[in-house]
Amino acid sequence: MTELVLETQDICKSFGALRASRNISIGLKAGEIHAVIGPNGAGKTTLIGQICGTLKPDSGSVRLLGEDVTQLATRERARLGLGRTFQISSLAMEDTVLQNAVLGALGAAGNPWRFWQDALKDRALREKAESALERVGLQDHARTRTAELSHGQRRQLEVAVALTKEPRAFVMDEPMAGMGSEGSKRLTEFLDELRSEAPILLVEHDMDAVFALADRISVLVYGEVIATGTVDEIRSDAAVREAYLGEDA
Amino acid sequence: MIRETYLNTLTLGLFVLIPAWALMADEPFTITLMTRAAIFAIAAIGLNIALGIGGLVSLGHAVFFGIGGYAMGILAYHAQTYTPVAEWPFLIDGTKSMPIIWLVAVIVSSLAAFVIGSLSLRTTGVYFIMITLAFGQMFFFFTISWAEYGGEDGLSIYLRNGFPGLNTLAPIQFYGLCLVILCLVLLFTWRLSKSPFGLALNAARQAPIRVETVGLDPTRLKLIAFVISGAITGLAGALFADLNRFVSPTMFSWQTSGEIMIFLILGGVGRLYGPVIGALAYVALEHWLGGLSDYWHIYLGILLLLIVLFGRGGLIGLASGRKVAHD
Amino acid sequence: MKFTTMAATVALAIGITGAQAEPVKVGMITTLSGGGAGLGIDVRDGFMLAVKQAGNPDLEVIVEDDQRKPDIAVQLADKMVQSEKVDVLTGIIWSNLAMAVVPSVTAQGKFYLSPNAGPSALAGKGCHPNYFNVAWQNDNLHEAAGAYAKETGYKNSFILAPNYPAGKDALTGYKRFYGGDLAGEIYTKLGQTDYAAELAQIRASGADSVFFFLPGGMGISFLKQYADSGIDLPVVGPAFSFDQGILQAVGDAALGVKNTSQWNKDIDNEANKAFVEAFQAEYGRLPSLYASQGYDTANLLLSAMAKADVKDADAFRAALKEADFASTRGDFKFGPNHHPIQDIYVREVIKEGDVFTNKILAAALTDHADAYAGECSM
Amino acid sequence: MSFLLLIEQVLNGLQFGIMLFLMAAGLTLIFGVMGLINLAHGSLYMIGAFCAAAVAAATGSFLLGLVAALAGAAAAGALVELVVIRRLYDKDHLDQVLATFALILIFSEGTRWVFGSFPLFLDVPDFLSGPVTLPGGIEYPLYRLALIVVGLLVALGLYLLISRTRLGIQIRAGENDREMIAALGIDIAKLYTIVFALGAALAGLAGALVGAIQSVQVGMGEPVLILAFVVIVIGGIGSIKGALVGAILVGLTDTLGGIFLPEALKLFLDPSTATSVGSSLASMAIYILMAAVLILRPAGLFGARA
Repeated sequence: MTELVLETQDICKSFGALRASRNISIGLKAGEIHAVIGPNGAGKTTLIGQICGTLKPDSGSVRLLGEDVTQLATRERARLGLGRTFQISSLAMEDTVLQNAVLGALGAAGNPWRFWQDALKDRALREKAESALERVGLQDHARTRTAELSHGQRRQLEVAVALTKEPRAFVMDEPMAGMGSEGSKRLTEFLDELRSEAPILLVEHDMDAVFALADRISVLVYGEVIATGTVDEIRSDAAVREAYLGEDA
Repeated sequence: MIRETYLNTLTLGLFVLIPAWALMADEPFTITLMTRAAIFAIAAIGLNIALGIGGLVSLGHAVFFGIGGYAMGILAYHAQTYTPVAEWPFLIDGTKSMPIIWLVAVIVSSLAAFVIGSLSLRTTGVYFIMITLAFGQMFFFFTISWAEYGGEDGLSIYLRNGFPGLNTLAPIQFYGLCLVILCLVLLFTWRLSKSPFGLALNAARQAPIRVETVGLDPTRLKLIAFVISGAITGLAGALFADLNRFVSPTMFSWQTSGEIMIFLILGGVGRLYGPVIGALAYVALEHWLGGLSDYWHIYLGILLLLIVLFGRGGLIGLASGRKVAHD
Repeated sequence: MKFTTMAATVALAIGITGAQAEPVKVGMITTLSGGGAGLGIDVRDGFMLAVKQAGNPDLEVIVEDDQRKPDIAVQLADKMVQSEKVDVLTGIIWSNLAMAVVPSVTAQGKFYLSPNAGPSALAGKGCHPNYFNVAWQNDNLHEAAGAYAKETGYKNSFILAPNYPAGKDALTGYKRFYGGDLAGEIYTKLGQTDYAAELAQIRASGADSVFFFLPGGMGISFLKQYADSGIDLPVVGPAFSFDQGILQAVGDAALGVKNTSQWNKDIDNEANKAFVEAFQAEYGRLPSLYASQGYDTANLLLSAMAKADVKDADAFRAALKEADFASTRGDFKFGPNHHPIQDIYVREVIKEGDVFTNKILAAALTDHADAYAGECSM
Repeated sequence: MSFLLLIEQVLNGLQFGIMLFLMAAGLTLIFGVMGLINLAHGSLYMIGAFCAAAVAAATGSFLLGLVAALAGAAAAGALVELVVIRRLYDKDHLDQVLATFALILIFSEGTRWVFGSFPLFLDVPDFLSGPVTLPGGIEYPLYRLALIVVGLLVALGLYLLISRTRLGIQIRAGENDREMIAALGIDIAKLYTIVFALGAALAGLAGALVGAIQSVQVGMGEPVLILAFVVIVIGGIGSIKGALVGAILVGLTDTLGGIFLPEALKLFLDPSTATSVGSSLASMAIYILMAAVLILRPAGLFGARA
């Protein structure tokens, strides 16, 4: 069995009576895109929270590159190589696109304790930021204020910021949401290439994108993984069809 | 509408032209007023780093202003009475030298800001406002009953402290000193706002989770901002004490915190020159309105209300017609 | 107003026959807004009444509001000295403001006449030839209260004051002349408004008398709550909680309380009668002790102006030192540290018609000087 | 220190705390429903006291004075809400702090302009004056007992208002979910004005009740305001229950701290130093309490949102 880059082992999380995660064990192998799908309220956001460190599981553990990171804070997991994009854009809206990208590069460099030199004139930071912007196709918008970007462009910027860190694994929370079909298509192509660089745990509603991209799919319903498998396996799984795709078996 | 850059240049120009005129017209009091404005500006620039860039609404910055003031008061008091500040663990003498006093003011207020910041940053929002206010009240009541240094009466220093090569008793020379410090602080803040630290802090205000996700600690960024902010406001406190040749617990009062905040908001939060314009405007208002009526606080209150309700972005925002500071 | 015309005539006569009239510019820094404005307004009104009566065209007065903030007071003092180029400053009500302003203005060669505050530092080691106190040294009224307590035969006083320098001076002053035992000694919070806890301690202490120094609103609160607590011990305090401005707010709770003051409206001398009458006619209210201090300050200044030119500092200082004016307090002279030597009386709060006021019972201390004069060398 | 004295001091702390509750309840209600920090709450306290003093002086009736305090403060509150406050709901805390700070300046100097610079007279009514003897032989002022009773009745009334009435449902809805109010078809603007006036009336009532045993003067509101903020922050902003617990905690800490700290320090220090240091510590005690609570529980004791 290949070494898993990112995995959860038996994690559980409850909010009062609500069991948002029930013994979830999923893994992300090198070079793959592993999609997590499920209806609204299935516990996808809670799962991501636990993987990225904003929530602590009640039990079970999270491992990144073979290391137990369950007790680590978000930023420590980020430093170990976890890149994340958000469902709702959480960029510095008043800042320019380039500034947001430089922030990502700064996080990768790990030393924000410089108070005098201009961050945007630091060659290393700038090159890293600009190449990330170029990869997502935002190089012409570097000086635009983030608040003025379109919804889809903000998604691209989210990905660019994550790229600056050259992460070992990505967690992407609905990167396609709000994108036009053209944008979705471009992003799909981009993610397709990206997987060779680092595997992607993709939470996504856009089924076309999921079926086009995913090597494996896990289906989450009521906090539980009811099935994991290849696209074809999931398509033909009776339980999934019933619980999620809404078709009578 | 005026371009913000022109407005800033104009403001700095006023800080040179008004005292120059006052010197020629033999109006030394105008120079004193301008010194006051320059010092308030420094204090508010300090707050601007925490509040404007870091988003930390501190209603306790009077603590640092007061610590700076008492650093000057205590050191100069011991120098004036020829008694040591401390004999144990080693002998510390008082001093009348401004550079040493400033250094002490900056170090002590940074330490205080570090302690207060570490504790207060566990909270957010209104709770943060209130816990900083609580620390201010603690210092206020402590100094009121600190009998060694005059308690509520405060400490009078008969002669202004010295700076090598200058006659600080001459209003214009002391003013020059304050203006140079103001410019240095402005330069530092400008660099800071563009630096990697400033970039990260700015992002930590707008989207802390984003900063966390790129692998940085927003709380630590804010803490360091709070320390730098406290140090600058502390330096202003030391200068203010030297301007008045007097310190008292009033410097620690919550109204002082409120006033520092007013300078900032009057001018424009988060803008480099906001605190400078705000402090100048406040001192001018205080001077002119105070001359018009005993009840001038009413007019000041109404003016502040109008600015909050209709003039987001403070005076700079009004003049330049732009709401957002950054570009 | 018979007296007004008379005084004006006198002043005019002096103006003609006296020393050559060099104009005198006076800067008054006092509290006219915010809490405590009542005291400043009284000082100002008393002062201006005397100025008006004198009708001396060579006297110019500039009045500014310090808002009871030391830094504003210092700023105004700078303005008076630097821009207005005044010769004499006066008006400050509060000790902490006086400490902020007086040393620096006297060091710059200006005269300062204090119409109210008298911190011990300025009476002892920090005394200055150009500083004259026309009211009292801060301890004086408390000392008189101590003397009165001793004379009345109190053996076990409970004493309290706010926890700040003037409060500590007050208790020290009382103890200096009292000599009996203390049932308790409490420092309360500055600005405290609820004294339930202190009253419970007083009740439980077995004291035979209570001395308190709680200026302004603190005293009003204390007296009202004391009256309501049912504690039936005699109370004594300095005049500050019983002056004309405050008494009406205290009401019945103050009736019969003994307090010490260097002035009262019934002190029997011509100057005082004329002052009380003129003040009421001018402002439509009874004068307070602060008003009398302001009035005396102005008259002291006018008397010195009649004798010497203010530009001749030594002569003017000597003229001030003579204190050759008709004080509302009767006999008034300066000690070696330029602080008053005067009688201090015990007064009792009474009701005249609908108005609460004081009447003099007896002198508590006669020709009393302060305890710090010995430390002053000038 | 005898046991009886201790009981009496606890009563004093309780009474102080309950008066603070009247202030804090309004503050916390306004924050809970509208999300507004109102620094001018102390001014409404002052307005209540001045209305009561003016009306009591004119009519000779303390009760009419109380009615005037309630009405005057509520009217002033409603007016301020309509003219100024409602423009602040959408703004951030910083703007709210500044605008209501400006209101303090306007109210304080305005009151001084109308009533002059001297304190006003307001006394305990005859039927409540003097002490009563409690079981155990404690002599305690009747008026202070009445304050405790009135305060507890107000607390009970607030509880009933919020749990049993239509207005209460709307208030709770406002605290939990702003969108729900609109969905319920409630006139939000009117609800806000009513809540603000209610908070103002409570502050005015406190001002009048306390004014009878303290000094009715300009600036009387600010020290109480700060204490009320300490109370609601300790209790958890937005929580009425928190305000009650916080108020009593602050009242007891302040009262008992002032007595026991100097006594305790006398064990280590000479008496006059102990008195002086002890009273310094006592005046800092509630702020230390507040900082400690916030450090341990950053959203206060009963705070829902951080």
